[in-house]
Amino acid sequence: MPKTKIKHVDHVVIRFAGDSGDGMQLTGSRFTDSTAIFGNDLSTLPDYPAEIRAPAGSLAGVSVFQLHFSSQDIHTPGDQPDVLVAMNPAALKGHLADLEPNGIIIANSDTFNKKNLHLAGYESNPLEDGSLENEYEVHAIRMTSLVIKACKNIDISLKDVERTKNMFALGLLFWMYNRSTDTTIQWLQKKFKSKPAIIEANTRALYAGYHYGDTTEMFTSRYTVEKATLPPGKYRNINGNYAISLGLLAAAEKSGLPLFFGGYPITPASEILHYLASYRNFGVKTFQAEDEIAGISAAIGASFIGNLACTATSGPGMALKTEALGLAIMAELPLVVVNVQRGGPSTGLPTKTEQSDLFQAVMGRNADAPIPVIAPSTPGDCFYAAFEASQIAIKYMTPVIVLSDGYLANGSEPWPIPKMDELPKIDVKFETEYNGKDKYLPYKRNKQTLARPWAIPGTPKLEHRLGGLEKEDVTGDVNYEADNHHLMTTLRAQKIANIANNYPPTKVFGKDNSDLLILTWGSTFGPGRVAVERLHKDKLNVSHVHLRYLNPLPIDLGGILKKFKHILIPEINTGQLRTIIRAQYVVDAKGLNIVRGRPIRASVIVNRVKKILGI
Amino acid sequence: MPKTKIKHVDHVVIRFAGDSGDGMQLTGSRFTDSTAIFGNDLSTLPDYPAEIRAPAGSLAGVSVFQLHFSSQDIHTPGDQPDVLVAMNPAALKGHLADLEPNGIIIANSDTFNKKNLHLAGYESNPLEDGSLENEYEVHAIRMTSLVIKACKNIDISLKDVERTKNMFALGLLFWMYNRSTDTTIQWLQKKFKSKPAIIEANTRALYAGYHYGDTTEMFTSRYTVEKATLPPGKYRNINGNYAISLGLLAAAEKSGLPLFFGGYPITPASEILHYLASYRNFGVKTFQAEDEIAGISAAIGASFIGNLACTATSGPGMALKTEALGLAIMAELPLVVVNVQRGGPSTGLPTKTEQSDLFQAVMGRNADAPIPVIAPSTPGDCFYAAFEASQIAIKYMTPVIVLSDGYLANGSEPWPIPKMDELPKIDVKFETEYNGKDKYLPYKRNKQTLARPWAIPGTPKLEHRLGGLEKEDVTGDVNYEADNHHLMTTLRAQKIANIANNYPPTKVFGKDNSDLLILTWGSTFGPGRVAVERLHKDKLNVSHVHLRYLNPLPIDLGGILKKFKHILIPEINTGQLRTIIRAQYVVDAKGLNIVRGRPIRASVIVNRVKKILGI
Amino acid sequence: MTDIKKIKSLDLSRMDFVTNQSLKWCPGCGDYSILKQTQRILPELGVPKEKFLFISGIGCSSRFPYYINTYGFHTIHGRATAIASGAKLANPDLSVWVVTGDGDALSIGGNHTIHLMRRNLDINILLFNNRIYGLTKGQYSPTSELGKVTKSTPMGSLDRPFNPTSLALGSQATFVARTIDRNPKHIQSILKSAYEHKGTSFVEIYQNCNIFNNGAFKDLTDKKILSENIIQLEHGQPMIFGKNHNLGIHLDGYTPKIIDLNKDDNVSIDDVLVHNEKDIVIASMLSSFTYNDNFPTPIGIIYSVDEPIYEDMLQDQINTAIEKQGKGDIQNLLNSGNIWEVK
Amino acid sequence: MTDIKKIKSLDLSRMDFVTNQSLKWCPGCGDYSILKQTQRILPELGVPKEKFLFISGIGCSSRFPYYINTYGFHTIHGRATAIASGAKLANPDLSVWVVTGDGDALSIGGNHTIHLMRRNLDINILLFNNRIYGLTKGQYSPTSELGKVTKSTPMGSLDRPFNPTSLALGSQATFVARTIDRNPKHIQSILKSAYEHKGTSFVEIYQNCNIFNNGAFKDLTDKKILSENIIQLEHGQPMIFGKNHNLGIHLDGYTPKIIDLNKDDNVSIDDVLVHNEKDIVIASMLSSFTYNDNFPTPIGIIYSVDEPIYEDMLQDQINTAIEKQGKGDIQNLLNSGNIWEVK
Ligand SMILES: Cc1ncc(C[n+]2csc(CCOP(=O)(O)OP(=O)(O)O)c2C)c(N)n1
Ligand SMILES: Cc1ncc(C[n+]2csc(CCOP(=O)(O)OP(=O)(O)O)c2C)c(N)n1
Ligand code: SF4
Ligand code: SF4
Ligand SMILES: [Mg+2]
Ligand SMILES: [Mg+2]
Repeated sequence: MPKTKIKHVDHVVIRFAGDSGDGMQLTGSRFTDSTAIFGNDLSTLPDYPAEIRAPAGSLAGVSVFQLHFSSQDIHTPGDQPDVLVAMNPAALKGHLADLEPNGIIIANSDTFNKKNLHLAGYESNPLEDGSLENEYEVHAIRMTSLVIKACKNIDISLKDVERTKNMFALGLLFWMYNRSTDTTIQWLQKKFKSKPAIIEANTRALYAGYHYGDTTEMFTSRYTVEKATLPPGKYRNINGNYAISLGLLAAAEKSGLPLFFGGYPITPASEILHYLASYRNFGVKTFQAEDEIAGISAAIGASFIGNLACTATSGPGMALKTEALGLAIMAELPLVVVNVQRGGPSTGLPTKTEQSDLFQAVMGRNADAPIPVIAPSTPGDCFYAAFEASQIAIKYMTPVIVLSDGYLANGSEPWPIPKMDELPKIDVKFETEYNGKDKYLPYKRNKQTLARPWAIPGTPKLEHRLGGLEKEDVTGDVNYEADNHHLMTTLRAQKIANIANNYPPTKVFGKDNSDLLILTWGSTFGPGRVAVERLHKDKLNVSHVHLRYLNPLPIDLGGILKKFKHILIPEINTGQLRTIIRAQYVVDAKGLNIVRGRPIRASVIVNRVKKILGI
Repeated sequence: MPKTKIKHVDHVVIRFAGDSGDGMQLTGSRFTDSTAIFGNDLSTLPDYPAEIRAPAGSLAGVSVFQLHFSSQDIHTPGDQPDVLVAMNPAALKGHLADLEPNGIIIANSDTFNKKNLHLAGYESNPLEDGSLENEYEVHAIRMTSLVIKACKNIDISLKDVERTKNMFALGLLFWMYNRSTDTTIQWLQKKFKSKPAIIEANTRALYAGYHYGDTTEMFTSRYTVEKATLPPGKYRNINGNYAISLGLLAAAEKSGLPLFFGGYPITPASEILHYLASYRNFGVKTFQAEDEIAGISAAIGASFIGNLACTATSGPGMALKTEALGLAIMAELPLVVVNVQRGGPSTGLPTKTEQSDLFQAVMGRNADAPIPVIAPSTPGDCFYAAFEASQIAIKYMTPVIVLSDGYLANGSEPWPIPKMDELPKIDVKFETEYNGKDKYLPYKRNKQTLARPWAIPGTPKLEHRLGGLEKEDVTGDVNYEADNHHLMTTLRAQKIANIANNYPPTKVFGKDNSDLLILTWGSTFGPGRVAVERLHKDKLNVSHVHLRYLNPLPIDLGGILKKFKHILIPEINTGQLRTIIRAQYVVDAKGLNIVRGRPIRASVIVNRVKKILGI
Repeated sequence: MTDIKKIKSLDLSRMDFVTNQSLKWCPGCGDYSILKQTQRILPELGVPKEKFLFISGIGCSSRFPYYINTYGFHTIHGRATAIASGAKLANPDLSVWVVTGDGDALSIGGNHTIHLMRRNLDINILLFNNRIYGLTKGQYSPTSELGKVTKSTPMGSLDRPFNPTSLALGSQATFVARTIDRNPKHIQSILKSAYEHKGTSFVEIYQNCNIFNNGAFKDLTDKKILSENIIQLEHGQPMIFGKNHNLGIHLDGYTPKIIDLNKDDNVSIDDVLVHNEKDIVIASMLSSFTYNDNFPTPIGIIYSVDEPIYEDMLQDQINTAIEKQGKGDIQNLLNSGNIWEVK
Repeated sequence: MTDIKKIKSLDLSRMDFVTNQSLKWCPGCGDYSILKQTQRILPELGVPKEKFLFISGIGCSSRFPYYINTYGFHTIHGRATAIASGAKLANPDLSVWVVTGDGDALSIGGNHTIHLMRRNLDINILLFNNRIYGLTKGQYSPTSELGKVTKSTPMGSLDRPFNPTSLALGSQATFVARTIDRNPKHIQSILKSAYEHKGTSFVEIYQNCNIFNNGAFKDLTDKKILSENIIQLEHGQPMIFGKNHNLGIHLDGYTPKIIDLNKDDNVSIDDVLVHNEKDIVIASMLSSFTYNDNFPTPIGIIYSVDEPIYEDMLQDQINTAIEKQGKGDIQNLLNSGNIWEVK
């Protein structure tokens, strides 16, 4: 046995980077699974090109998976990687700058040939020209050659053999971080059930990587990251899009309503359609429409009929749904609308994350057209956001927007599996009798919630007509009168405002009054929380409030904000929550606005806070 | 001659109300024309049902035209009418409540029959049951019978004869207000050129009305309203939709660009399409598209090609254009987008006015997608708003939104005819040569404005590609890099922010610092100004600022707002400008939000101000 | 699946389908007649009143649901077919009818219309074609004739019109028919056939807008000339028209010709083409007569074939999935995948 | 109007149309071949390079403009045809090409596509039909076969597909053709014909997506069997196909049949239907072969007729208006109407 030291570390950030065809997403997911099952807390961030298969070797074609795992409770996929796995020169070129000083580089040196170096824009080979030497720990490994050697005599094509090089890298990392190869072997056996030769090749490559670590003397250290002390219970690893799908399914179950999904594929929301489409045995009806307008329209039709209706899209699709959302507001029909935000404007950066559709969600419609808006904070929280959106939609007879984003959608974290019998029941009462003297009054409201009743087609005696023209209070007849319109405008606004009455109290992390409050929403929860934790370590008097409810805002928020000298709002946009907060509370909140298609780094927040506090 | 007194009054508000088929819009327009030519200042407000021909005699079928004329400078169509012309019971029923105490009612008593009374919801005939007597000056006149008598022996159908009763009413009012019948006679002769019998009938009816006033002893008073002292020059009466069309034509002339309009009919914006379509001899190309999306898309196509491209719509159509607006932002192409706001949400109150699309205009898009927004203040100002929008669009290579509304679109006022040679030239410089070393760089910006260059297809050597994916700074190539995206997002925002550098200083009406500032935008200019004028008469220390530029806001506005104790923002919405102002300046502006499908009344503003000031 | 079609007499009458809303169409509008015929046939279909659902977009015609006492939804411009699709999928047991105009269905809503037809949900589309935009006061529509002078086209429109029945055939529609507002009996029979047809039924109804496009169909409604201008199709019957039932459609090779049984030599009823509503070539040819002055305008069922129904197949998938995988259990699903336990 | 079609040789070559952007389609994608053929024929059209304008929507296929060194615009999903319409109207002198996919043109963009065809602007639509959504990673498209198993339809799709050429015919298209990525010569000839046609040219190009729908057209591209499965249309020529040019389309009444000239008795070349690209009935019939296993898939020009061109008529209106009313003078217009003067 070589004399490798075992180092104990709290947390590690690994970034896998390679060509689109190199299987980096898969490698990352496998490492994630083993790490999750091992018992670390973790957080992941996949990042891939907009092209299906960008040209091999090009910078644009690099696909990335970042994984942060820890013995502590963590909240982000990490700012800067400790380890960069670079499967080709482009991967190294594009990601070296992010690596921690003295970080580890593991590169497949077989790919560092003239053509690839040129494509990546290298004049000379960085693995050989000494440019990396003093700053990083570099391991140049001929992975391709090694897997070819390992897979000798297996009856598959050379191409298929070469493909297993990602398993080599994975095996090596398993060795480095003391992880078991078992779940990966199981996974390979299931995935390639009908292709034993492929299983064999991948398994050999995996072991080859593992043993490479063990047997070469290249590595002076191995690392252990202890189990995290997560609350007890059953866990699985989950990404946001899947969590949303499950949240909707759970809401359907708890309300007793059939689930209807109408939508149109768009990155990064398409998987919600894919997931739900696979649950026909739950009675789920998915409808891939001709466009986003038809998707939401079909959902509105299904809502009228008494389904739990939903749609999911991203910014440009959301724009198209705007007019129909107005109809759902006027007809006062429940509807869950998921927007998985991506970089914009226009087609923008379709595979990158951003938080720039908040204005659109809260204010982006013609006329006074209020809609509740909820944003999940982590991939697993997407489940609860979707569930809660369904609750509100049904209780208040209103469309509800769930604002997820590309990071939440594709990122993942260990997720304590919810127990269905601990989730609240969602009460649905379809009208079956007249609610007026000898007639049905579709706009006679519930006194408390101001919700109108829901009588669904097929119910004898309650035949009635809905529509987009202004409704008469109580009767729902068409009405053009001035006072009625003012009243209905007010009622629609009041109904949505009422929702805040049911919020749980807003929690302040840190002191209730301090020098500075970091206010976050959506996926910036993680960086915000990490930043405050780090600042607390520095004994700074800083607190954190995370907003789940973007519209209406929590009733207690105004009181909370007043107690802080500074308010800093980090967002992946040019200042949208900041605008909303300033307007509502007339407080001089400041923004930290970094629009780079990625989560904001906790370190950037820390620095900004220190600057504000003059430290 | 009967012993009628001549009374001199400052201003009069007349409301013409009748069935949709009664020709009230026409009657109102004729009175307006004569009044304008006479030399009064005036302001009009038409209001008609959403149905083409609502059932005769019904409340829903009443069509209204209100006219305010004065010897003074006026700004609104008036709060409450002095005179109500009610051509049937429904017209009386629906509008009596608005009439000034002791106001004059002129009713066509022939229509007050059982059926019509019933349709209007009257139990007994108000003209006969004494219910009006003490409160109003009532003139019940058998107009229908009188025109039948007057038109004896003319060879037209009885129906056609009966139709002339509006001319009778018009004639009577001409008599009451000492107006000449000449322009109306001329108009009849032109309009019915090929139908001499119709001219004859209408003329006789008009005179019959005039002489009725003269000869019956019913009327104890006639009124004169002296000419207003308007600035010298040539005038015409103009409504907002026409003014916008002319403004666009003027901008095309001044820029030397061909005018292209792509749009889809929608109330109350359709007339802009109609007007522009009639100017083929100006080379105007209008394209009635299959929907609003195609309308703006075609305009974007034409903009790329170097036209002055525009589209016009109302709220629901604006919603549909949202995605394409994002493309225009990313491609940085000039485009004028007119939104003639109407009551909402959804189909709402399609023929009524509202100011509730401000959020949509300023913030209603996915992603960080800033667009300049301009709102005209009066019907005539629509010309200048459209012109200025074109200037900005071209200078900054950006879409620009013009926020008009139903009142501005259909309301009218005397308009000093602009002199083309006094309007500024709009500089357009299409690129024809490389702006980079040996190549064309479509995103190499003007240092001052940050506008990118405009090279149009057909120009040799400058072939290039635009698109909706994020652009690389300078080259315009597709670029997914993090820093580039942050930079481009910032540049797009900065470019729009720069526009404010060229605004004229914001004017304060009244003192620069006072107890209360009324801040208005769009068509609420009139009521706001009138309210302040009235408050000044009461010696109250109140000022008025009107905002023409809603995005970006004027640079000097923050300084101005600070000097007032209270800020009151009256809007026909639930508080949209208020939100924007509070967010921008962290001032506790209050709202006066009356959403009744009509202009806010000056008197309501006056009352609210007094309440705030504790008076 | 749905059993609505089997229920017999329910003691409903026309008056059961009249609402308390006052009708707001212009006096003389063709919409009145279509409303009335619809209210007449609904009681005869054996469907309980509460199972009818009328969905419309925006336009004069789209006010229809307010006037018919069933469940109804007056939605937004162009989207009625999409909203109806969701409603029908959510509850296939409803009898779903879309009422739409030439602008609503073919201009802004064109895409949803053609997609509904290819999907073949069991929905009946009634397209009120007045060849104009009524509600917005008279702009030309996608069915207006080329050169149409309207407010938005003072020098005449420049677009060649759609032929709605051809568009329907090109969109894989399974039922394509045409009728006219002024022919109450014909409307009734076509609406009933549309109802009977399983799958999307596309019915174009020529409708006079007497305010903005009066007389658009006068050649087809004027008693004196209509028999020369209309050919009423019957499946399996020779294509005969004319005042004296003397004119027939004859195929010369693949080229249609009109023959006069009374005048032309050597022609007999056997030379007249027999209508076959199952044949796409015949249907295409008949549809192409529409704007052709040399041929009569066909009314009746142009095309009708049976094809799989979207909502039936969806239900089949659900049934199969349940059969194969068992009825979904959400807790089991949550607990699946790679699970670990923290103790 | 436009004189671009008259200019002769301009000394352009394929390389003039290659951009410096690296191509980002998957290796093996059918898009490469179509790009190359397009770059080949453009220099031969006699149009100066700067007068070409390529407009696309969103999809793999829609990346096309980045790779062709003309003016180009990669727009938003489904709207290329609408944006192209505005561009062409604004400058009829440009040669405008739309590149689009089956999702872009027929799903979200269906309405703009059919409206462009009825309007007949002189624009060439190249629809890359791979019967799948490529860019969003493999959902079924409106041209996918019924029952297609994809990510969004794990139990199979439920929509009957559009037949793009039938939809085009139903939309009053004036030029409808089809070609295949694997047949370079044929693409070139069809693209040239599309260019020559005045009016909207609709060209469906079967394109293999080797990642998400590999082999969708293998029956039509596999050298061993393609001659039995494809019929290549030529105007005025009998419809012959088959390995030995032995099979022909014959009309039995109005019903198409396949006859074998080598085997069937009593049949000769005279019994074979002659293609007439001007006949809508023939075109409809040929188009209906598309998803029909009993008939070969037609490629070539299915339909081509001359109809008035939108932008020409628009220009005529402008000319006429100027002739009649004089060139518009804005100051005069401002001064018109009821004017009065305040002194
Ligand atoms: C999004 C949107 N765009 C435009 C309109 C305006 N609009 C209402 S109805 C209509 C056309 C109506 O024509 P058609 O469908 O033929 O119905 P008709 O009135 O002739 O029955 C239009 C353009 C609208 N309501 N919504
Ligand atoms: C408004 C909007 N909705 C959805 C998308 C996502 N999207 C991009 S391309 C595409 C479909 C592409 O299919 P197709 O047009 O057939 O092109 P292909 O990639 O197959 O060439 C979709 C759904 C989008 N970009 N914009
Ligand atoms: S405008 Fe025409 S279509 Fe509309 S209600 Fe009147 S007559 Fe009927
Ligand atoms: S996904 Fe398919 S269509 Fe797209 S580039 Fe790859 S092979 Fe071509
Ligand atoms: Mg119509
Ligand atoms: Mg495709």
